[in-house]
Amino acid sequence: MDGLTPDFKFEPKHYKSDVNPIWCPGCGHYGVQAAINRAFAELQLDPAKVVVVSGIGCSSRIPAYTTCYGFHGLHGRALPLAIGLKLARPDLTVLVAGGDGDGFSIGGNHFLHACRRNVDLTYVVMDNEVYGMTKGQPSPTTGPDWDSELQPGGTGISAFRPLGVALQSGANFIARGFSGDLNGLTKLIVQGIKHPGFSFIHALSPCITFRPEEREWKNLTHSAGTGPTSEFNEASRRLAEDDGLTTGLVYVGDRRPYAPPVAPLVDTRTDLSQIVAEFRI
Amino acid sequence: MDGLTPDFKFEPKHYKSDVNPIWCPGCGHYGVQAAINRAFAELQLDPAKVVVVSGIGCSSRIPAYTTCYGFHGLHGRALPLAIGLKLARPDLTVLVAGGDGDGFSIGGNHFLHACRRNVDLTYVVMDNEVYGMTKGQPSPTTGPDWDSELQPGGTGISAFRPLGVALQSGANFIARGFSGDLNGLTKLIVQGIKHPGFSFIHALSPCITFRPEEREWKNLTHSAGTGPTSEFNEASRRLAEDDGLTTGLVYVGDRRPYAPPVAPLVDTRTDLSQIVAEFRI
Amino acid sequence: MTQFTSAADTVSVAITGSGGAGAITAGSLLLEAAGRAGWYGLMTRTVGPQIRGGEAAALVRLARRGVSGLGDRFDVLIALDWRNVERFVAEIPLGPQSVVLACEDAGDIPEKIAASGALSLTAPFTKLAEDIRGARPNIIALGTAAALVGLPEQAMVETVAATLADKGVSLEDTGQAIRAGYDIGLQLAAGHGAVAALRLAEEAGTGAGSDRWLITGNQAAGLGALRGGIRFAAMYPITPATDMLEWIAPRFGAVGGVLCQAEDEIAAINMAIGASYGGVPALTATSGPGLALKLESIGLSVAAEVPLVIFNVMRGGPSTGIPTKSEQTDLNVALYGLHGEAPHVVVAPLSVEDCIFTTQWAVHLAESLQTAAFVLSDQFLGQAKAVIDRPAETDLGTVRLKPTDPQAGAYKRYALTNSGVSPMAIPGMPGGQYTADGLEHNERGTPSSQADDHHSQLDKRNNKLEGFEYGDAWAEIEGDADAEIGLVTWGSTTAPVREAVARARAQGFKVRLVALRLLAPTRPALLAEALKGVKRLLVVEQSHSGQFLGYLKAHYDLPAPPQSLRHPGPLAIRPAEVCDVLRSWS
Amino acid sequence: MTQFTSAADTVSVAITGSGGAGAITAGSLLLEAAGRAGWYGLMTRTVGPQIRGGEAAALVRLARRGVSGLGDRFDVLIALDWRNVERFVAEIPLGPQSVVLACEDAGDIPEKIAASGALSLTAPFTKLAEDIRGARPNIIALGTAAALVGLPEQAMVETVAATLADKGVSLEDTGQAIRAGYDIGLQLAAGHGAVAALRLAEEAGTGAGSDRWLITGNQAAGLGALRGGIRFAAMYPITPATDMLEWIAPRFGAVGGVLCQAEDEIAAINMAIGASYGGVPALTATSGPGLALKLESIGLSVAAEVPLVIFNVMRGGPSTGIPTKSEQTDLNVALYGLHGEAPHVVVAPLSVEDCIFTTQWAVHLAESLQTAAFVLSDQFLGQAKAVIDRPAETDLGTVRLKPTDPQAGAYKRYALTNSGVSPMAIPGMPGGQYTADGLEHNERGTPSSQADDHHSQLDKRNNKLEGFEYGDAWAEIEGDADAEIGLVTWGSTTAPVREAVARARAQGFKVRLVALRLLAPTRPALLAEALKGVKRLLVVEQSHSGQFLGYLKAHYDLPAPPQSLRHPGPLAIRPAEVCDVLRSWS
Ligand SMILES: Cc1ncc(C[n+]2csc(CCOP(=O)(O)OP(=O)(O)O)c2C)c(N)n1
Ligand SMILES: Cc1ncc(C[n+]2csc(CCOP(=O)(O)OP(=O)(O)O)c2C)c(N)n1
Ligand code: SF4
Ligand code: SF4
Ligand SMILES: [Mg+2]
Ligand SMILES: [Mg+2]
Repeated sequence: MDGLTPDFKFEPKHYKSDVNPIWCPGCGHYGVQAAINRAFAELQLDPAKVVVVSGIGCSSRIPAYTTCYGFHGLHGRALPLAIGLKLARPDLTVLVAGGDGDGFSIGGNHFLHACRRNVDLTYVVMDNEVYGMTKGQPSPTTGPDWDSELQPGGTGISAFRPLGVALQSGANFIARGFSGDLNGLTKLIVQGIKHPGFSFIHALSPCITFRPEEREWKNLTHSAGTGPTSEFNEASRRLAEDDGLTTGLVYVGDRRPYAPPVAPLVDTRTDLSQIVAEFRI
Repeated sequence: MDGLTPDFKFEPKHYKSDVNPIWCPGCGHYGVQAAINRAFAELQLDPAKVVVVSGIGCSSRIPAYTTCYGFHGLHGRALPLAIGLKLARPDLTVLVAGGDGDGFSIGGNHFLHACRRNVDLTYVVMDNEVYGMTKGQPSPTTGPDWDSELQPGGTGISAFRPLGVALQSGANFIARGFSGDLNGLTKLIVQGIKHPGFSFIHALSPCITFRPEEREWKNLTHSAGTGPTSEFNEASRRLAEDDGLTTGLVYVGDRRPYAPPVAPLVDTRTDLSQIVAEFRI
Repeated sequence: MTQFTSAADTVSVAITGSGGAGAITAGSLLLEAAGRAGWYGLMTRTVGPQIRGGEAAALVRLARRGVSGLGDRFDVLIALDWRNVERFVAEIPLGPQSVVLACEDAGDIPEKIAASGALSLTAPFTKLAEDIRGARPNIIALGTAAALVGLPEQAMVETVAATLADKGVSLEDTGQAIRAGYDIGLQLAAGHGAVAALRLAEEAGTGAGSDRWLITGNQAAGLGALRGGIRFAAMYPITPATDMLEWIAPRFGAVGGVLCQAEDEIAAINMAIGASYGGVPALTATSGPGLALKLESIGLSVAAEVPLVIFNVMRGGPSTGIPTKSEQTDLNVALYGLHGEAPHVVVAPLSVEDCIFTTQWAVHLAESLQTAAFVLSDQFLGQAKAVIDRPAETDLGTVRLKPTDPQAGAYKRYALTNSGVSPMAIPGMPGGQYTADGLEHNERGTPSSQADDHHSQLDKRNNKLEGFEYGDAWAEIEGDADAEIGLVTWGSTTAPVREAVARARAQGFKVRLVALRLLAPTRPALLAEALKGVKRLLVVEQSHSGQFLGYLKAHYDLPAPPQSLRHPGPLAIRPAEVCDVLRSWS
Repeated sequence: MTQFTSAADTVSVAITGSGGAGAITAGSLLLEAAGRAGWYGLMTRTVGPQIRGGEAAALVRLARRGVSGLGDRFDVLIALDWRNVERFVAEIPLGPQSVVLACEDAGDIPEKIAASGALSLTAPFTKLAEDIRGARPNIIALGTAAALVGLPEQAMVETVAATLADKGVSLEDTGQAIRAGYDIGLQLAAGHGAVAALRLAEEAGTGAGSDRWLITGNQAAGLGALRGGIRFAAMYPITPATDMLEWIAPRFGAVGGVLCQAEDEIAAINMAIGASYGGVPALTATSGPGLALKLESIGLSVAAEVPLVIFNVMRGGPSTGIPTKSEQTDLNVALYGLHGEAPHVVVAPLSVEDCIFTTQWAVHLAESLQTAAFVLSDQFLGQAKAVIDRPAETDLGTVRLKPTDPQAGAYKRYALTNSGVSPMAIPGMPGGQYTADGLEHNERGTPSSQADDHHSQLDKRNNKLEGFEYGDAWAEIEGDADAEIGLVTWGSTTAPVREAVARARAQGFKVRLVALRLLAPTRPALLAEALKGVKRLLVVEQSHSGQFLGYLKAHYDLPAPPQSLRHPGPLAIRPAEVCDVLRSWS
């Protein structure tokens, strides 16, 4: 930001835009937004050098609610868009945010491969175990028995395990937070942004309209109590025993972040005469 | 099959069609095809009641090389097609076959969700760690350093772990075979077909044209020596230590296969008068 | 199909209010009561961006005859409050003859609304509600609306009571609330000529007591799908298509059938293709962005000749666009969106009611022709709720051609037949084994890149569609056989154009209307015949670029250079816009 | 661009052989030697279904002037063996003037080939190869081919020696092998008039010694992309597009740039959109099935106004179709395949060489107009290898409009400007923060479902394309200004049509040709001007249904009812087919 006094400090409010969220009063996503803003402030990130990328869903509306650059892309496609952006512009901080439907259903393949690719991004999935925006269909993290209009009597399919799949797919930073635990979630996001490579933060975020029972999460979530492990097997064991409501940082590995062979040049004309020489007969 | 004597027995050759494979001489996929034919014979399956479904790739050409019904669909989309078929026609035996690119790259999301959904299919992935048909690009299972025209110097991304991801995604039958080990692979396919629910068989199958070094697999693959476990954590531990060349059945769980709430009716006109009554004012 | 002869047969009522005010509830009850009283009608809604509890308006049109579109303007706007009404005020056109009736404490009338010149009145909805047990301002306002349009008080009370009964409100209290509102209405009518003029008719409509349905277009389409024989459906949720399958899902419980919510649109359509290959008629439903994702797979259904119905409910585009608003702009992608040469069927329903037949017909065409059939509905048709006469049941005699006793080795799945349709073996049939393939293939289905195989299979897939007998259903034609003015339209725009044609003819114009239900394959000879003698041609559509116009120019020999009347959504085409053009031509 | 005046300036040679016979190698060497000797030429290949080692044919056309298409027929077919030749014999038309020269031990000449009436001869390629160290039959045959067409022996020897040097074959041995073959050729020519007639010219072509390139269309496109400024590319492998990025990948090492092989097509295009949003010109490459998958995301690039180049190499369709063969049938999907109203740019290269300019231009248009630009190449152009004159370097002065000193809060990303192009802030620019969105939005980028925002943004996105100055590049126009016969074509079909026009004019016909390079937005006024005075119109394309014809009818006022000359791939349009129509018109 230009024209700021040298002792200017970013506060969370500096990351909050004047666009009114479309969210229902009480929606968990407000808490996630607050945590993101706090994390940015804690890291004193210049909003002009941060891009928040998302897909489509209630959760995915977040970019416009910040004062950072943003991209509200297509349903399920936030991760590859963010990867392209970060590879092209390694100087930017890129945070990806979205929902459980966006990230684990239509976006599942990109999630798998983003974990493998290990580009330096922070990915916050605001999981409410439902498709909020389309008015209440089951998502991959919805339990098998949850009754809905589209799947009366439930899907009959066991829920997707985001953290376990992330671990097996090569994610190197795996955590779970809760939108109602502002301090805890903020801390995880700060750590995630600092972590080099791909960081995955599973943020439980109740949909009070279509899953009102999720209000109970504030009583049910509980901290893991232990710090993260860097052992794959230990992380795997912990996740196998996880009840889905344990918060905290689970796993931090040390795989080095993906760096493309060559960084792109922006706004630079290059001499191609070397290259065209190969065509000469 | 009609008009067969009562003591007729299907032999592997009865499942082999008169269409000539397009495969290169020495391609591993011949071995997988032979194992599938043997498995069908061992189970005495009527070819008219078996459907082999595939995507696109050298490996995915298999359906037409059998005398069964077949669907050579779209690249990456064999699993959902097979799921729709099996849900509509639970009476058929449905085997899905394809490559590592088809199944783990473009088809990755369907793989995740097929493991979760647990429909009674057998899925054989013929993994040669390369895109054979498009002439030698890295696939998700290719190591990070493998040099190719499209990714000179390698992808720099660690390889995808199909078995670990399958386990975390809810697959209930997880095995690895090798196309050069006809007996072993046949046995796994037989077990997979018998297993109720989704069975995943990772079949190492060398591409001798673009990955000639994979000829060495015949010396490097080795049997696990132990039987399968039904413990999730134990399976997870075994897979973490796996060198990628261990063959055998790793995990068999007992989640019940997905059964849709209602089976479809084929060729039946139904009285809709009950239903239209609701519209009456 | 019944239709208007005069605008005086209808009255349009908009009820707006912000989150929780109950505008939508009031509108639904008004429509239902009108239906019970023997009228016809239609209701759509328009909402703000809030997921829940935001501002909303119920747009209700009541009529003495069947009605499938909006009128020129709203005769009355009842505002429970004014909050954020500017977000959709453009969708509620008012005029100097209109009446605006706001709740006393709603504050100043917004400028844009005042600018219409409508008579502006207020009423004490909130205050009255405070005095009556269980009453809410929207129910009082509903009573007023009933009085204004001339709906019998009793019909209104019964309808509301039936609905509120589950909520523990007594018939008596309901009656009191409605009556309070009704009285306001009567007083206002007595005091203002403009208000008195709103009254539709003393007696109930022509169809009183007969067999009426209250149905949305998406429900109607669901019914058409079931009638056609669809017993497998797969989808990924998307607005405004989800409710079509949300209607079907529990009904499969009654008639048999499997509904699968897939992990994404591509999975959904491939599931449907798999089921159909297995012999079960199958459908997938979606809207623009989801349709885009399904296109590769639709091409597979065409090339591998697997019957498939794609039910697409158009919304505002491009990209994510405007999910909750209507527009006719997926026409291009439905017609031309498949790579390579992939001839297929595209049909479009012409009214809420017609969603039944057109969807059933799509199943019939997909099954008969072993190809992909698109149904192009839109948000307006899909989510409008209409009072209709009980529709006829149509048996189209749908059958998929199957081989009898195929011989293994000799059976040719893609045999070159006269009709172009080849008998399709179904797994389980002995001797019928073949491999369905999206790669070009020979008659047996074996992949082939030879020029002659490609050419003959291209011919086959095209000829089977060209040679089929589509009967009269290809279009709805009405008006004067000797007219020199012709109008061509399609889809939900048919209703306002129809209404304009009726008005023009009532004024002595000779006019002919062709509303295309079958968009692909094209039927140029039939359209030429239908437009014989026409010297001036108007093409009407709800699009920005004129997609329908381009399509007509590309594939038909039009009898005159077409003039285009169009604009994008979310504003509907109004009958008066069409009439204005016709008038300018005289 | 140079062009033919007479068919006698060229000679076409096909060399076929099954796996390992080296037909393709021989063809490549023949082309390269011809280029070194100062001729021009072109080579394509046709292969059987086998992944590796199946039957293949090299289709070589040599010429004294630049050439970008195939001729009417092959003058000589050299068969190293006959195995499975029927799989593509339709792609090697022969006539009574043709010469078929088979290896002695290849067996009987296949019936379909004999039926052409060509002079059938044999030669002892295998036997001679046995006697010369390091020699293989294909190299002997290559020597013969050189002799038949009149290529200097020395040029042939040098070219082969340069290639075989790495394989340890000496210049002397190579010379012996070529010479052995050459002698056969000379003997045959001495003995048969038809053979002697194959000789192109004693002296080398007109451009001898000048600066020549040997390049494929996909390489040329890669170069055009680099010249345009593309520094990010993402793709998922697909035939026949992969080699475009396989060429770029290592070159990014030299000029800077990132190439990402994505997990699927949708990921690839979204990566490119992300990179471009970040300010780096970006491209994705694909073919039909992959293009289908990218359509939703292309719509995002249009709606969010993020520059993007989609390089699509057309192959046989529909569905998986015929991956290795050419066809012009992704035109519809490129023009109309986006849901909603999504105006965008579509350009098509007109020759192998033109892949350079047209791709560079596409980058220029995408960046200047902040939209999606498709390049429609095809398998023929992409994989044909041609000898061309060193092409000029064109600086198009490409810049993306950016804001200077945007003010936070006041900056409007989607401002309604006169040109329709709005200054685009790039992340990192202070004060330029905005959210790019595929939802309909207002000028600031905030989602809006209001009718006026929708309408004004639709206008903006359309107007910026309509109002842009495309210059002369929109089409290549040639022929007689006063011609009454007009031809319109596009893409790779331009070469045979051009050749037909030249022949027709040489015979005194007055003919005008317009080959469209810019397909969208449409330029109806320019085409009308270019076709002024035309009374008969021929539209030529390689498609089954006439996609290009429908497009012309939909969007242009044609001066005469168009007649269509078309057929599907894989058979190329031949100049003679066009000449036949023109002759029938006289
Ligand atoms: C391609 C595509 N398919 C479907 C949709 C419809 N859609 C919009 S949001 C959404 C689900 C959102 O769920 P989630 O990501 O969990 O976010 P939430 O609303 O619950 O926060 C869907 C299916 C779409 N916009 N695009
Ligand atoms: C949508 C789409 N994208 C890309 C392709 C091109 N393609 C064909 S096969 C293939 C990869 C095959 O690799 P794999 O599945 O590993 O099979 P293999 O050939 O190695 O047996 C690709 C990318 C395609 N046909 N369709
Ligand atoms: S519907 Fe659910 S997720 Fe969406 S805004 Fe409302 S509470 Fe939040
Ligand atoms: S390219 Fe590789 S995978 Fe394909 S057929 Fe040849 S050996 Fe097999
Ligand atoms: Mg959600
Ligand atoms: Mg492979």
